[in-house]
Amino acid sequence: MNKVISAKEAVKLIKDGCTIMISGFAGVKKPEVLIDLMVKNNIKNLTVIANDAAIPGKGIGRLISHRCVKKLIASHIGLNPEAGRQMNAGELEVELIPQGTLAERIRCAGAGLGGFFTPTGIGTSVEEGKQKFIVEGKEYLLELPLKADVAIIKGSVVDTLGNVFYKGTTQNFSLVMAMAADLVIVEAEKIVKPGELKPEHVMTPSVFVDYIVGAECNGN
Amino acid sequence: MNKVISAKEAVKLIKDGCTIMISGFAGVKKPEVLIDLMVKNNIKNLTVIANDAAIPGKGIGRLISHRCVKKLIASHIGLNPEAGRQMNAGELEVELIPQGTLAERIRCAGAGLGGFFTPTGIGTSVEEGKQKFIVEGKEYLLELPLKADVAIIKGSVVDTLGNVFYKGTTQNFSLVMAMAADLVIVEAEKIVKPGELKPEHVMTPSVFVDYIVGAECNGN
Amino acid sequence: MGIEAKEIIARRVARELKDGYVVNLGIGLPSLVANYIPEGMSVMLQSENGILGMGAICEAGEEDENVINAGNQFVYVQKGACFFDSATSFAMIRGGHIHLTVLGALQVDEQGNIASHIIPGSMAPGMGGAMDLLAGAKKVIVAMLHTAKGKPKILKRCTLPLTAKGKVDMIVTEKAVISVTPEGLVLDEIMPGSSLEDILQHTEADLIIRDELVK
Amino acid sequence: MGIEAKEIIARRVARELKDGYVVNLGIGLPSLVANYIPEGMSVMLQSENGILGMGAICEAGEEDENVINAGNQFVYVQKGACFFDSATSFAMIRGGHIHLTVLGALQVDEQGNIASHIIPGSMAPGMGGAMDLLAGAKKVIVAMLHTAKGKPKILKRCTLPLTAKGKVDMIVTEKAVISVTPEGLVLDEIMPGSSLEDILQHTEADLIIRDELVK
Repeated sequence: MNKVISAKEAVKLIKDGCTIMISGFAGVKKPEVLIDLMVKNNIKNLTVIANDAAIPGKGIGRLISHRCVKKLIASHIGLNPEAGRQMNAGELEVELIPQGTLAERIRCAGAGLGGFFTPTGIGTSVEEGKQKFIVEGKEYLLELPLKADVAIIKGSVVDTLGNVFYKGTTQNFSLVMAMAADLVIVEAEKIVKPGELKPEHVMTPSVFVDYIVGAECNGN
Repeated sequence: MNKVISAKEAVKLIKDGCTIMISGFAGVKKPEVLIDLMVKNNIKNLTVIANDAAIPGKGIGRLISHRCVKKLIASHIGLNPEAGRQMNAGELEVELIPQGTLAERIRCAGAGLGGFFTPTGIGTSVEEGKQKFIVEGKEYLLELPLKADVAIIKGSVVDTLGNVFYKGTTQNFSLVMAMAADLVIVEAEKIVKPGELKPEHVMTPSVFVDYIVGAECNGN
Repeated sequence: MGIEAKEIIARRVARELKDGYVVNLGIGLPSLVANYIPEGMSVMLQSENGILGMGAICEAGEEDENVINAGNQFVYVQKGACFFDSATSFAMIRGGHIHLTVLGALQVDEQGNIASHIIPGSMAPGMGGAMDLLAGAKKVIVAMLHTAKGKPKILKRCTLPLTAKGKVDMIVTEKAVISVTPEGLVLDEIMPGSSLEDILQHTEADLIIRDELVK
Repeated sequence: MGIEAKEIIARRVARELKDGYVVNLGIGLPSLVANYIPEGMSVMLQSENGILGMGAICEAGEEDENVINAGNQFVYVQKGACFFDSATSFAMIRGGHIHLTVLGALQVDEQGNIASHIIPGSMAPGMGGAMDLLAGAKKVIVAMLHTAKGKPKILKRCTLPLTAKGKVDMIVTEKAVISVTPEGLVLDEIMPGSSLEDILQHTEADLIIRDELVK
């Protein structure tokens, strides 16, 4: 079971108009090789689910600048003025979701749950269109699962079965996104053989990963 | 911030009649030093939340044999005939919950959520007394958070700040229980200085842990 | 004879495995399926206490006291295995990431209902992870003896409390291989040593019999 | 002057820290509080992108490209730090495991309401983690300049869309320290360089003034 394929093969699996989750947080490492090829292939009409709009010229920021994105579902776009400009000009639809709710909605989909009650957003516009429930005297909003066709994720060390280890803060949304997408592609900084990652050090179990591309295979 | 105390001091914090979560799965390592002292101190009327009733003479099994437990909330008691006997004799109240629902209800409490929708138990007696919801045509049960006064957890390597690393399958319910209890005591096989555990290898962040006891400090 | 029957069942279930499958095997008979994974096929076993890539039961003296399976046996792990906590394990199970689960049963019925966790008044060990596995696994195979003390276990309608409603896809016994379909139970195969008559005699449920099985 | 005011605010907020606290500091002014943690006090900084035990901003040339804070700055981590994923991070935040969060604001009002994430028509960067921090942290301090372009930011009622309802416990500005109580806003301290008159002039909200502040 070797899940390693070329970045070119992998990017062909990402279709125009699909809903795609992209791991990463602000300017931290993202699957840049895959994003690079998506831009080159001129992929269109994506619905992107990500923590934020990144920074211009990096990660999701490039997809936005290249007009690959029709809709962005994120918690924050403040570090990317181009995203704000497109949003204000009506060129990019943006749905803003509290960060914890975003992470939990994605996990919810990946974990086979149908929804959850969160206190986040009570008394704010986040309430709009949502059911409220009271549990033990406290108000909660019902939030629903959020899934995707594809997830692309950046891994620091990945074995050929798909087990992933993340360095530092590069983990962020990776586990929940890998759980919640039909097709999951990990872009690996380093690919190793099964057994080289200790079973206790694996952060995303291989079952959640479909394909692996090497970060250095750019253009292969 | 050194959270290490003696097992004797720690066990004094566990009061008669409290609700206590105990990590572990069947016969795998449990916080035996703490359980030993609880038995010696003749703690009574506990409500124990755990995956299972363990095996006779080990972990929770000892608490049950010594009549420390009034009520057990668990997914399985099949490996402990004494638990079954006490249940059938009306001496021990047992509430059985599907294992995934048990883990998720505990996480739910620890994560500040008010409940979640699960498909587990639909069409069975688990439905009784619960609200049903339909999301995208699929039926779910509303399950509510489950918290405790105390959690006692077994850790393989623990730093003095309370970061925990678990070997093998000893992790099981530890993270969610550490999140969901007011007071969390970790029994460490090995205690190390801060910095000896790599930040990427920590499985239960120190914020969830209040006190640490050394497994070899038995009787200190 | 009992043991032989269980081996026959486990061998037949193993033929349902496919390359790349992630599989959770229940305690008892289902766990025997691990012994018959076809050579060269990549199948990963998941154990709900937190292992993906579980190996065989340990030889005496080789136990790692930190590594057990959900049945409280010391096990090896394969190269490329990983460990995780219970919440993640059941996210995996309930979230549809397990291709196949093989479970035992007390009763199965025409609607794919299964009763496996309680006999009121005599046995109530708890459902453990079974209800989550039944709710979440992509495919459910029940592996069990065809009868219990001579009485049919494949019924028109389960009489014991259900462990899941309509979740069974396939039943493998020492006598028969049966599919659960919207039309009812379909007899797909007669196991060696059994016969159509034998099966019909020991099955309470109505069976739709494939043409090729009726000569 | 602006910078000086911010430092004064950060210093005053730092006096609210306690040994053993786990604290999340918002981007901008609140992040300056990290510079004034009292010597010898054990305070752990949480960053919602997945760090507990965050250290200072990196010196040029010392950056680890894998380690940023929630404001996209390269940071050190302390001994005994740990990393985790976003779901765990917000379980920590929403679950009441953070003792204190310090956040900036556009407006705060008499009921402890806060508006900090949107000015309709001109600025909508998104709420990021602020709504979860407000919902879950045990204590919320708003650290901000007392006015914006001379206009009061502490109002009878927020006019901008709320980021949370009734969640603010304390407000620290360069002019005043104010507690939010069920009776309304209580002026606890007049900051050096300000006066009761100055505060009342620049505050729209009604203030309950502690006896000791009225000579």
